[in-house]
Amino acid sequence: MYKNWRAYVLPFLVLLVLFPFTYLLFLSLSGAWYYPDVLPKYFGLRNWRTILSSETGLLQSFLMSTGISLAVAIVSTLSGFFISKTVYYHPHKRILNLLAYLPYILAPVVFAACLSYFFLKLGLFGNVTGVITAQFLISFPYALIFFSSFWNERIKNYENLVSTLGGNTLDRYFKVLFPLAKGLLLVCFFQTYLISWFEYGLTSIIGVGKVQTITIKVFMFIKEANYFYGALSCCLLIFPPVVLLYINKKYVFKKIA
Amino acid sequence: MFLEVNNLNKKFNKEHVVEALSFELEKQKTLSILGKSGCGKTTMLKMISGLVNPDSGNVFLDGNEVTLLKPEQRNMVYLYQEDLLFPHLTIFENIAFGLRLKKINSKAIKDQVDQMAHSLELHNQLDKMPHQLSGGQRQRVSFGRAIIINPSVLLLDEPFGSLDSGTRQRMQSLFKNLTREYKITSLFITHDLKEAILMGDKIGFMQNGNLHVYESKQDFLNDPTTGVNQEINFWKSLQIEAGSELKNTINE
Amino acid sequence: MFLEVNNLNKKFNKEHVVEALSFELEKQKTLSILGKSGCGKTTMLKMISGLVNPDSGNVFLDGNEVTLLKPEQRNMVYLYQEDLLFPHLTIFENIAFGLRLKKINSKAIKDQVDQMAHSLELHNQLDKMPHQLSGGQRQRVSFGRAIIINPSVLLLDEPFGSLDSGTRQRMQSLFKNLTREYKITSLFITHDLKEAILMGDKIGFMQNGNLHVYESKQDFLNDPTTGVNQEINFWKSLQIEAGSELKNTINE
Amino acid sequence: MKILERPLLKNKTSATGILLFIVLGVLPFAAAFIYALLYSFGLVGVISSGFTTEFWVSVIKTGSFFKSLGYSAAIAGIAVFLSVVIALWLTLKFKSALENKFILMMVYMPLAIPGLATAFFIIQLLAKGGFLSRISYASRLINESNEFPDLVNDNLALGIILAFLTMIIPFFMLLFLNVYKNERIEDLRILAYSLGATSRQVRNKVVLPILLKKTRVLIALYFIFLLGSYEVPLILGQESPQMISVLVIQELKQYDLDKIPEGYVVAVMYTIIVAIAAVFLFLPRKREQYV
Amino acid sequence: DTKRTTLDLENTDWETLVDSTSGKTVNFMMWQGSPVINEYINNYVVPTVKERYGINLQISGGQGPEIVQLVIGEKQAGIAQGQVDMVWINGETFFQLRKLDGLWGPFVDKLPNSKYINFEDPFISVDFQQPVNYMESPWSISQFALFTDTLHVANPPKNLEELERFVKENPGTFTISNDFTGMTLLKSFMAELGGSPKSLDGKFDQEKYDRLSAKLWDFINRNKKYFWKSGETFPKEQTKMKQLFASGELKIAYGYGEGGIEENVRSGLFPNTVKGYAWDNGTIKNSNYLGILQNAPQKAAAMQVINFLISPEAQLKKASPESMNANMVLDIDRLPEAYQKLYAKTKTRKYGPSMDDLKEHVIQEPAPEYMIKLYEDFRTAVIEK
Ligand SMILES: Nc1ncnc2c1ncn2[C@@H]1O[C@H](COP(=O)(O)OP(=O)(O)OP(=O)(O)O)[C@@H](O)[C@H]1O
Ligand SMILES: Nc1ncnc2c1ncn2[C@@H]1O[C@H](COP(=O)(O)OP(=O)(O)OP(=O)(O)O)[C@@H](O)[C@H]1O
Ligand SMILES: NCCCCNCCCN
Ligand SMILES: [Mg+2]
Ligand SMILES: [Mg+2]
Repeated sequence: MYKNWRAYVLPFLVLLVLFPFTYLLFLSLSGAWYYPDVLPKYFGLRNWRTILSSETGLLQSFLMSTGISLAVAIVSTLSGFFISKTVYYHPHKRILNLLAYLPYILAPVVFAACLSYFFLKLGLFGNVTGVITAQFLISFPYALIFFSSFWNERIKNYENLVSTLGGNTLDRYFKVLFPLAKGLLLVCFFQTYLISWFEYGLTSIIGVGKVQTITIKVFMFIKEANYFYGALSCCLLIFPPVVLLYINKKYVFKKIA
Repeated sequence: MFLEVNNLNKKFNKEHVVEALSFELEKQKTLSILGKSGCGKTTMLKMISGLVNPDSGNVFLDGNEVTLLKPEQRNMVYLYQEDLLFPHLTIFENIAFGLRLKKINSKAIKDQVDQMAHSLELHNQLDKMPHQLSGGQRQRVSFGRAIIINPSVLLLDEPFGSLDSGTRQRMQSLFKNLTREYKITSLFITHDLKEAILMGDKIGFMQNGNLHVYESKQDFLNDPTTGVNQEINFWKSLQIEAGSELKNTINE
Repeated sequence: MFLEVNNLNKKFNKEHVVEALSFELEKQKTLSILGKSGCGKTTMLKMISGLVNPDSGNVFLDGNEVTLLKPEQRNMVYLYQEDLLFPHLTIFENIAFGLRLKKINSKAIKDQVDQMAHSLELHNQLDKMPHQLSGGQRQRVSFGRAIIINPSVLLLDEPFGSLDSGTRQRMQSLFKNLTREYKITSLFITHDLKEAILMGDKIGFMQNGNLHVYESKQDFLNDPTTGVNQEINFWKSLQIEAGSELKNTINE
Repeated sequence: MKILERPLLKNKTSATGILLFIVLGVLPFAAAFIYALLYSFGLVGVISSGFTTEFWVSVIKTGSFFKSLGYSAAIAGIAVFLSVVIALWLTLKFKSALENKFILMMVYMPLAIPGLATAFFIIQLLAKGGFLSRISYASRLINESNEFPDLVNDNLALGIILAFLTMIIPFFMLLFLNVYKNERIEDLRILAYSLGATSRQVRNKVVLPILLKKTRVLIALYFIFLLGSYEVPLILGQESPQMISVLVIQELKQYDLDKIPEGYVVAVMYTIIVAIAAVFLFLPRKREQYV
Repeated sequence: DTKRTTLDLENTDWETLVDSTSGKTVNFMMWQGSPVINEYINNYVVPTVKERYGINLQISGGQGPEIVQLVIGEKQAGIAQGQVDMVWINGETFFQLRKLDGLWGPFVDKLPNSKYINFEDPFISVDFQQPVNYMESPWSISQFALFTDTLHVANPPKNLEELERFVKENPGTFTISNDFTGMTLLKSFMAELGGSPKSLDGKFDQEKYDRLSAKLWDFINRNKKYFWKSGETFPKEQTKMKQLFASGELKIAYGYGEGGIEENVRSGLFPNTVKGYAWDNGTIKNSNYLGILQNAPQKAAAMQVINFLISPEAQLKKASPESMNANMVLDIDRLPEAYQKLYAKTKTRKYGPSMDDLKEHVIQEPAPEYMIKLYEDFRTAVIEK
């Protein structure tokens, strides 16, 4: 009985996870779906054709977004990892930890509104560098805190062990710390990648709508009335990370379970 | 003197764990160290190897002060009391770790590790991951990983605590041979009197954060506080209890 | 018989670690177990306590089969070979852990833990967190935490391996007293011959996945393979070597 | 830890690390905060006319800020609480299943859906004209769309909470899985069993405390993150009370330019209150050094 | 570089002005939420200005509030060379940008194609009761309208009385979006309560506002329990309202661009039984405009682009119901004959009303203060009540 119950829950949960993806894809292929019809009157590629022809430069946007997100994810994951080490081994880590939370207190959109003055002054407005910097500013604290739980006595012992066996700093990182933190590094990389990939409010302010990431390009449609286009936009946003995940699945999952 | 320790001090919060600790050790000698649990032995070794920073005092190696050097610059290996194996590496890679750091070629590493594994009686276990080993096996891996790199100073924190007496004896002679062959100077913490006597060229006894090194083994044997006499008495009484039958066995 | 083990078997991959292992133990007795490192002692204890499933065989406790019961249903406590302390609890709470489970009132718990801490010589360490203790201290916490709940069966895996001989002796007598007082039946794995002899009502020797329990201590002492004779010889030779001076000390 | 190992060396790396931390993590925030503060008192801004407290007075008088803060805190609190509970339950119940790559992939997948898309999807699914309503209609559970229950833009913020749950449960599951492994919880669990703990006690005294203590920082982080979230309540929320970011942005983007500083007043007040709360939440007491 | 880009419009003729615009990049900030608009811009305007004038037209996404934020930010930071050259705005933003002194001009009279525009027309030359004064160039003109699905609602309400009856009979199917669009509807309601389409004309009149708004809030509060979600909340944006209409929750909705339903029916969002209709007392008609920002780095090139956008060719293309479906802002009678013929041949709308259909029911955009007050009071007198 107990076993049976569990046997049903898991497939149900899997379906629950897959449902939104399927539904959004389905919706993006639909048209003329009026209440109370359970199925649409039109099903086909019309919406996709319309958007792909009106949105020229989608491919460039896609490549640029990928570049921006990779840069943000790599830089913030690595700097978060290294800097969190000094922060969480520091004698005053209680205060530092508190400070690390501050950037979260302002929501990214509000943060951007308050920061735009400085970005303008620094010439970081309306260009890719500025967008990467701004996105880094919100993903870096995330990464920093993300790794706080990693640093502890045992990790310190492992590190010391490498030193006493004659390993230098590089050895400590590459032979022990990175392998031990691999699972966390990957999750953090993925999360910061997504923070960047999905970032809209901040990017639109700092990028002035000129840095047309894929998110900037398609977010408008999600907010518009036409939910078929909205669903299509969701697909454009969601599926690249899913594919990324799928491609890396072997690599990502080996260390996490 | 090859290793000189001068007036080391360490407090944890208000607890004075190591206090005005000084001693010297000649090159290629082994100093066995005994002492009550919690008396500061591990802390002392960690300070000498650079893993814990002393509040005051100095450490000299071969005439050079090393007190503030990084652990990896001291050419000393500290062997942790708990078997701290790298959980992400196989037994082979754990033992090979220090050699890999030196960028020795793979073939040579394989040979050395295989040979070491034989001596450690671990040749069947090389492909396992650390959590698949028994306690004593893990301890031997840990020992092998440290000694395979022939450090000039080896600091051992109860390296054979989890071994049965047979294996322990074989490990002891392995240690003896290797230190002789590679001219290793070592500090050897143990709780086993016999081991202390067998391994050490000198014997030290740690108490209240302080280390007393006996002039000679004889001095140590003569000191009534060390527990040697109880030990001798125990085995003697056993011999008497066991009677003639046992005596015969022993004298065979 | 209180504890009966019948024909236990366990393989890891292709390695037959425990093979056709059977033995019996009377209530309130302690069985000391010796054996080479990696011979399967820990695996055996884990099977008896339910932490590892045997491939085949049975375990009976007080006449009832417990082979398939979950660990928590067996009323046996297994004391890990490595000191596994709860990292989120202070030393006090680590020792108190089992008592808290029983919903004993706080005052009573405090008294018991304080008393135990005294016996363990840890009364100054109660507020520390596990990583702040020395190896031997951690081991004692682990021991105290197990024995404070007076389990009907206690399975100890080298409980005193990291203790100096003095502390070890005091812990041994603490163990003796408590098992007597609370009528505890126990299996006691050790690598120390002396400890095996002192602690065990019976002595077992494990080899090739199999446990041989000697009929009497005498049988054990008479067995040339156990290493007892070497031990006696060592201390005897020491006595001879040390000469008359030492002899006097010993006979004092 | 009071112990500073190898001070000379540590101080150099440590100093660089801390400096970077201040420059990247603290300075931008401080700059943004001071800017907002000056703005709220009319000291900067294109239409500023010198120091005034009128915006502060006006915001405090209308009181919508406090309502909004309470409302946001309640929603974020409920969402985080439920997510932690559900994620813990799923992680512990399906621990062995989660070692399966496919199942693990299923945990990762929801992370690939941004908040806005989640909100969009939930509207499509749960609105009175949504998919479920259509199914209910087809199966004659309801006779017109209006009979379908109020699940989005509703009084109880059900839609918002649901969106939050789907967004953060998977994340928490991954987090718990990692900590479970890193902290040797499996061994400790067995140990507790052998000390006589029941399953329930093992869960409540060992597994949960360790998992939660190790992750409480991140849990608190997600609380703050939800507290300040924007897109989801923008789409799934109601007009009054609104979640705090929605309120701030509404004020900042409002038509009446003379009132824009009120948005900064709200932002500043919010920041101060949450910062004070954070001090109490995150400044761990000395004794709890196991973090 | 802090050099302010200025153009001496007075003393330069058009040819000299646009002589050096080739190779320049013009940044155009506009709302990008509609595929037909994007199609028109990306696949027609951008390539055409590139081909004809050598101008790189870069589109960046953003509408009113974003533009205002940008101007505020750049002003504060003293940025002389701004990020954006030209913007697409309506009265609301025009009002804000004028207040910020963010628009550059007057320039419209310099554009050769401005000769086709009838600046006598108050719906073109007056924006929010403010004279445009050539500070922004009209781009399209449109009127507000309501729409419904005629399949379900045969006789939609056309005045407040009928609306009251309608919501009681169809509870939950009508709402007011808490944005520019909703407030515009409220202005129409207020004009009706004032007795005529012209009742809100002229400068802002506080007394009039107080009197009419009291009536308005009374009407809404009296009936809001029959609104969507029992009037406990209102959609934040008009797009949200349209979604609700599309999914069948609402039976009546409304918007600029004569309701803006043509594209929605064509794309399959609305059924083809949806029709736009006029409100008895009239709805607001206004134009939307293209402006050049004060600190635009490429003012001359921006003028060139705007001149193209108001060319008969571009306007005609934009007017097609299959394209942007936006009314020409040009005066047909002033067009060259060829274009007049072409115009006569353009397809008519199938679903939305034409502006002609609505011309009996026209209200001019009232003074901006009405909007400010309505926003604030709708929140305090209705939403938070
Ligand atoms: N999980 C496992 N997977 C594979 N092999 C294992 C595993 N656990 C134990 N072994 C192997 O089983 C054998 C017996 O292990 P066990 O831990 O029982 O030894 P032991 O007698 O307790 O040794 P020691 O005295 O060193 O603790 C060893 O060779 C060990 O490598
Ligand atoms: N990080 C720490 N914080 C506080 N106290 C500590 C810390 N590390 C060690 N101690 C204390 O210092 C004392 C000495 O510890 P140390 O580990 O050096 O002992 P030891 O001689 O190695 O003991 P054992 O033989 O049991 O391993 C102990 O009382 C221990 O509790
Ligand atoms: N302020 C940044 C907070 C980041 C939180 N990440 C959530 C990701 C959910 N998919
Ligand atoms: Mg120690
Ligand atoms: Mg063992």
